[in-house]
Amino acid sequence: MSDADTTIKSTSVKRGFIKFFYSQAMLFILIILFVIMIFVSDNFFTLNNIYNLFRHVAILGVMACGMTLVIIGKGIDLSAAAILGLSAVSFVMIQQYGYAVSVAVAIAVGVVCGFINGYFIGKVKANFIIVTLATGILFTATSLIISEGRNLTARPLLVFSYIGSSSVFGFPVIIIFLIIIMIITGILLQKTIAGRRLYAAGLNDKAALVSGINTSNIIMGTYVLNGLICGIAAVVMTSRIPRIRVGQTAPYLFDVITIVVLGGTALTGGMGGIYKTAIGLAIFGIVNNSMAILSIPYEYQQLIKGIILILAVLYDEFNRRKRLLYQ
Amino acid sequence: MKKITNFIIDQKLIIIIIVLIIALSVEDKSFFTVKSLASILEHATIIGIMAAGMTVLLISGSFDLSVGSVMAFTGIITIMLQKPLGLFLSVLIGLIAGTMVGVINGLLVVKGRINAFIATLGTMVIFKGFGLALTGSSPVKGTIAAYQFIGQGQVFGVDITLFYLIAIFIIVWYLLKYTKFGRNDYAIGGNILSARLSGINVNLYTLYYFVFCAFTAAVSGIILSSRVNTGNAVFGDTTNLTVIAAAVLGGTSLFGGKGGVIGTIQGVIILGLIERAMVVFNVDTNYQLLVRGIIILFVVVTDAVTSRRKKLDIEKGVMEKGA
Amino acid sequence: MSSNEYLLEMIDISKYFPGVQALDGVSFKLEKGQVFAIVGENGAGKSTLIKILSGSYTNDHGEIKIEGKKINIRNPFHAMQLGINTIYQETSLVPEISVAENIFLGRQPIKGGKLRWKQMFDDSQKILDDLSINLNPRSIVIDLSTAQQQLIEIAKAFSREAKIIIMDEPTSAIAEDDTENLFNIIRGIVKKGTSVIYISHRLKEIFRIAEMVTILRDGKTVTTIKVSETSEMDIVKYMVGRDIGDIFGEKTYEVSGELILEAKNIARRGFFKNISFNLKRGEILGLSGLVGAGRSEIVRSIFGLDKLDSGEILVEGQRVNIKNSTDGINKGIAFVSEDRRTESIIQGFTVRENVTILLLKEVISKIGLISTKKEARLAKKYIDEFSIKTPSMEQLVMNLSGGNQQKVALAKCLSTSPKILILDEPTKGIDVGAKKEIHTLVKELANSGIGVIMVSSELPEIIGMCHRVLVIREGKLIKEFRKEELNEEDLMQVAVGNIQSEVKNL
Amino acid sequence: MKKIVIGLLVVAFAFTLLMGGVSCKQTAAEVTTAAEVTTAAAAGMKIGYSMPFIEDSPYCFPFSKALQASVETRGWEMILTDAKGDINTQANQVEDLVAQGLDGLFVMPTDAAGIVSVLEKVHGEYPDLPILISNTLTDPAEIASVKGFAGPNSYLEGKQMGAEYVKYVEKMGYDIINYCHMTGMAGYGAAIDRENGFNDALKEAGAEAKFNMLDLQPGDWSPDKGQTLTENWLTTFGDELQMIYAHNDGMGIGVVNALKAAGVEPGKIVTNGCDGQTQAVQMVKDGWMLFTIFQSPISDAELSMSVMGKIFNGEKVEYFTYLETPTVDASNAAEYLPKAIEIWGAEY
Repeated sequence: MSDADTTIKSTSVKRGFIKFFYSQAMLFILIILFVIMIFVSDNFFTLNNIYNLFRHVAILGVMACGMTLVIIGKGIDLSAAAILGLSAVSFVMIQQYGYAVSVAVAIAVGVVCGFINGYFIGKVKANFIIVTLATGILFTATSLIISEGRNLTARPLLVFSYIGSSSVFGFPVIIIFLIIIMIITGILLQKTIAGRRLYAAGLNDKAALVSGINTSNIIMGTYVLNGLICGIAAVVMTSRIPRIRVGQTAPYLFDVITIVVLGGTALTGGMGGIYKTAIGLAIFGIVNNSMAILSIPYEYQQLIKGIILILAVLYDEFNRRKRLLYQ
Repeated sequence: MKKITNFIIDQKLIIIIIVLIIALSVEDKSFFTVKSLASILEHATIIGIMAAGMTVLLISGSFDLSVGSVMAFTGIITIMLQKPLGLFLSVLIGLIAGTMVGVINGLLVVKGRINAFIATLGTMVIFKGFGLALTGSSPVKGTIAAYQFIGQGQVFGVDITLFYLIAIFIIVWYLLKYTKFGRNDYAIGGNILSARLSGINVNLYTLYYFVFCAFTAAVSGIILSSRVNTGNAVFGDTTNLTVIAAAVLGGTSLFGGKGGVIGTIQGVIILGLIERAMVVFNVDTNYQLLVRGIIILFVVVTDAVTSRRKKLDIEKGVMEKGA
Repeated sequence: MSSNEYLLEMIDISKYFPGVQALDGVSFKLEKGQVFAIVGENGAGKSTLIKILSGSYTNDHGEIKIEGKKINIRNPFHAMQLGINTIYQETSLVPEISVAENIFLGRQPIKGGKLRWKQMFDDSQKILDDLSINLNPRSIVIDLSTAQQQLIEIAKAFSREAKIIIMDEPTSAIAEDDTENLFNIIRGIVKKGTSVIYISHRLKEIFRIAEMVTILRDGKTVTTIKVSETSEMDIVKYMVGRDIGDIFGEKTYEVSGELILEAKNIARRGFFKNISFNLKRGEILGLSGLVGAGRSEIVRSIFGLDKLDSGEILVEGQRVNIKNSTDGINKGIAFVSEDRRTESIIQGFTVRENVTILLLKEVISKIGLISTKKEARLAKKYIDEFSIKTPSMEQLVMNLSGGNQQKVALAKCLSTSPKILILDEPTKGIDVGAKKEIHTLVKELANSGIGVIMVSSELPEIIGMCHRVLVIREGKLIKEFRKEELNEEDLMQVAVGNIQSEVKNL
Repeated sequence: MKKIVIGLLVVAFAFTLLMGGVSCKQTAAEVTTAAEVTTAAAAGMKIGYSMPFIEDSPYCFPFSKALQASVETRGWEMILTDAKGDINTQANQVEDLVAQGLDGLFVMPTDAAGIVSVLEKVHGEYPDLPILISNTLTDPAEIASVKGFAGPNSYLEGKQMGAEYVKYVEKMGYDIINYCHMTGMAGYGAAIDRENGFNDALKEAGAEAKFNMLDLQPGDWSPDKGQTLTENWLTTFGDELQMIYAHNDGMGIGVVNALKAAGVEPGKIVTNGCDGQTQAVQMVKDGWMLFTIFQSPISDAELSMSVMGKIFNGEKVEYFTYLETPTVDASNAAEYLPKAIEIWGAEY
């Protein structure tokens, strides 16, 4: 175990600092992007545009919180967008029974979907990719069936249209909402027993089991929570964009995953957190927004997005290796 | 009783296939003709060929989301180059272009050490964008009539594509069973460490598998673009997951080390039969999704159950041997 | 004598890692057809030495000669080409493919682009017969036991015309009689001129198999001697640099505490049936038998990791229903798994996170969140209590030495102040010093009134530690030994039973 | 083991119930209507309709329902397939459809150019089967292998909209107007047509010079994308921006939502829709939109079926039968509103 002794002796304040430096790779990318944009475009660093920037990714951000939980639990939820869609559809379809009811139902639907995923992945231990792929199809189908494929419009809802599109002291409520969700999930992960156990389960489910952690419940929990969050996101979404069409939410899925991964939450589980996801979200938002205000043609936007994703991840991987040297 | 359930679960693919075939031939008198049976496979060609490539990649423990984009991209390149370069060269370059994506994927994964999911997610987006940029997001039309034979030609009264499918599956089957390419595939997917120690150049072979997967996607791209005599960047937007589903339906593990094309072809046939059933039974389009979802879910869940039982049996086996 | 009579010469090998001199001028010479043992505490430099020999590390200083030629080993594969094969503790076989293919992995007989399956099976059959290993080359590896898999590794190494086979703790995962079988095979290949470098903590084995032994301490060679000219006690003395006396300390006394655990006819289909026993306060109860006999399964089921099919368990006279490990812990049972690397501790967690994982409830602040301060305080307490050697409580456990990792595992389990402690192979792969510490610790715990169940494949350990020993065979409780009737011979006989021969030629 | 199977069954069952419930309702409806129908021309015909997608387009769903209705009134039987936007799937489905022994086949191309060779193949195998292109033109527009086309002409719609804007510019007396161009889903036929049509209209009116395009981005037919794009454009171009040309109502409505949110008063930045959905017509009425094109999925479906009916009765049909698509502007919005509600429902 001589190499172990090595590291024991070799850790020091300086190394700690370098470690910090490398561990913050994504933060630096974010700052660099931000500064560049300030110089490139005068329209970028305006309050209004910054609000836009976040308003546009708010829904994705909320979903990303849920996805982060799932990914830390060594899973992935390919049905998230479908859950969002299903919740939104059910939300609109029963709005005549009053807002409270429809909100409750939308969230309940999300939870149920999450539970179905969680049951098959956590309890039955079926492969998460295929399960969520299949349930994603099922949820989409269900929303088709209950909406009979109709296009739906949400009536303006008092509270929630407020979240969606208005602001307090010029500060968009939807962003406040996003921040709140992030803080809650962040605390859940860092400061609660459940959170600690989730990390344990994500890192090594066997050991977690021996430590008296009911991993299958924990894993199941992440999917249920993700469903819940998708339900909430659905309510917020309908309040921002009142017209719901099945399939409209499908493109969100890969964006959400991209955000989480951009932040540096590893798909291998047990690492990362909301803080990283927040950074990922900011980077994602800036890239989208910049390309829009620079009026880059759509085709090239795709190209650039993809390239940035890959470069970012490469950079992060590079730093992870460096970081390990200083572990 | 338990025996029966076991049998059903182990042979589920065959059973599903038989059930579907019976149901179909009852409903559709013309179903049990060579032509209609062949058409099941003909229609499975494009997904099937990619699924074969995906199987190889999955066995090595990797993953490729970019196959759909590669397919579309290859088609665009080939069609665009027809006028200047003529049939042969355009197809050749098309194939090379598509296969290059595999090289990029492979390098990102083995050299860049990026998770395959992310790497191929990135290339997926990039090459769709590339395709859109090349075509100005409007379809490009084929100019050489002969080209269409590749995807539409008929031989012995069945589509020529059928033979591509069969050929590819035989080739992949052979590769997997009888060549270093295939055996190392299982070794790398099964235990990467011992693969290294046995002098297998893991990175190189992993690269090969990405390239091979992209190559099959490129072939599908040629067939598709020839079949519809058009190249368009939006083709294959939804293909990748279908392809992976087909391979996994066939029992190839997403974690590598086990699987094969025999299973994959069954998976492909099942998807094909479902497609057909949708039409024959005139299933309301809203429910078509549902059926697909349920079948995939059923297969993956039963797989989980069986694999866990197998593990138990092994433990028991060990115990008896140990004592 | 002229150097080229030696197969391998390690001359003044040094390896420096930032902050530590891992190897400092280690030298030894290995002759052809010799079993050469290397012993030393964890951290003495054994693993570094092996890693250098097998090409994972390169030495900063000193030279390596093979058959007199000076060479430097570039990477593991190069080492293999030079004829140095290493068999690691965790088997490095490909699970889903056949025995034959594993033997020929990377060099399958391919002619005309076609793999000759038949030829490969025949050849491997020859190799296996040659080494009198009784295995079907067609069988799939995951269906085989650990012991059998190890034999495959030897066959694999041998078939590569290995000049040197390095075995790192080969017996740590297999039972006594498999060990005997393994030794026969080693003797076989040595006769055929292959040399074996044998690393083990089980000194007894070294006397059974090895010709020469080199003892390392703190990265230096203490001495290299003929095994025939030394004794176990001496070697231990060399290793720890002090005379630690009988490693099991003073003889234990009979206990007469009240019953704390009773198992009545517990059974788990396919693993064990009708097991009944009881455990007194302050008693150390041994579970002996062959690996795979069902010992681990029994304790795992008691702790709640596996499901019991029938039978009942009483803790302090109360019938308890333990469905999962959480219940087990709540009922006052603590469990240390035999698989330290993947089960006892969470590698990716820091020391702090590991030792507090079971006690988080106690570090919850008023608002129901984990209080960093409280947690740190608690972690500190346990790190001191168990004298865990770590630079900081924020160190990742994976960077600690095996002994310290085991201490972390114990600290974690005992943090719940359990009534019953279950230890599965507690000293597997741990050096003599740490072993001693752990044994003493266990004794203290017993004296303090905890009932201990100890599963161990090391007969001396079982005999030295336990008040009573239950021998399990084929999932059945065969015999209970009282302290005074304990001796290795009988234990082995009962454990193996009348089916010994059959087991031999697995 | 058992538990899992049960779990699975429960889920499957739940969904099956759902679909069962709905589908029964439908079949019931079909039965009754089928009973009513007696004397429709060429009753009992079996037709296939291959749609490119259904739930991915706000237009296609009501259209598909309209098709059902109009088929039932004729006492025909229809097999409807959904290609999920994938040309390969559509090609397969078309071949599967014709294998069912059809009297007539409708195809709504997923890919205007891609479908052509597929149709040629099918026509080669079933020369007597009348094939009708519906709703979306092929590329080239006229092909030998099909009997004709029935439906709206998205290219002409594009021109129509272009002309409307030219009129507007003249009315306002601008010598130059700065606009943004919001296209449909990149790469899809209707989007390309409405773009080309619009530009050609400007050319023909010799007004290109007057129209200064600031940016062109796809809004993917969807209100949320439309809203997002507009919000970005507002920050980027500020007061420069005078008009946003949108390819359909969905995006147009998104534009208006963004304008409302940004507190722009109606008419300051003009935009448009295309389809004539209730909300859009309402917005035209309220002065938020300059105009929308009224394209009724019901008359669209009816048109396709009537043409096919003619073919069944052996009547001669023109290759192109276009659905006329009147412009809805402030002048006539009020009278179109009830129609829109009738088609799309009050909320959409």
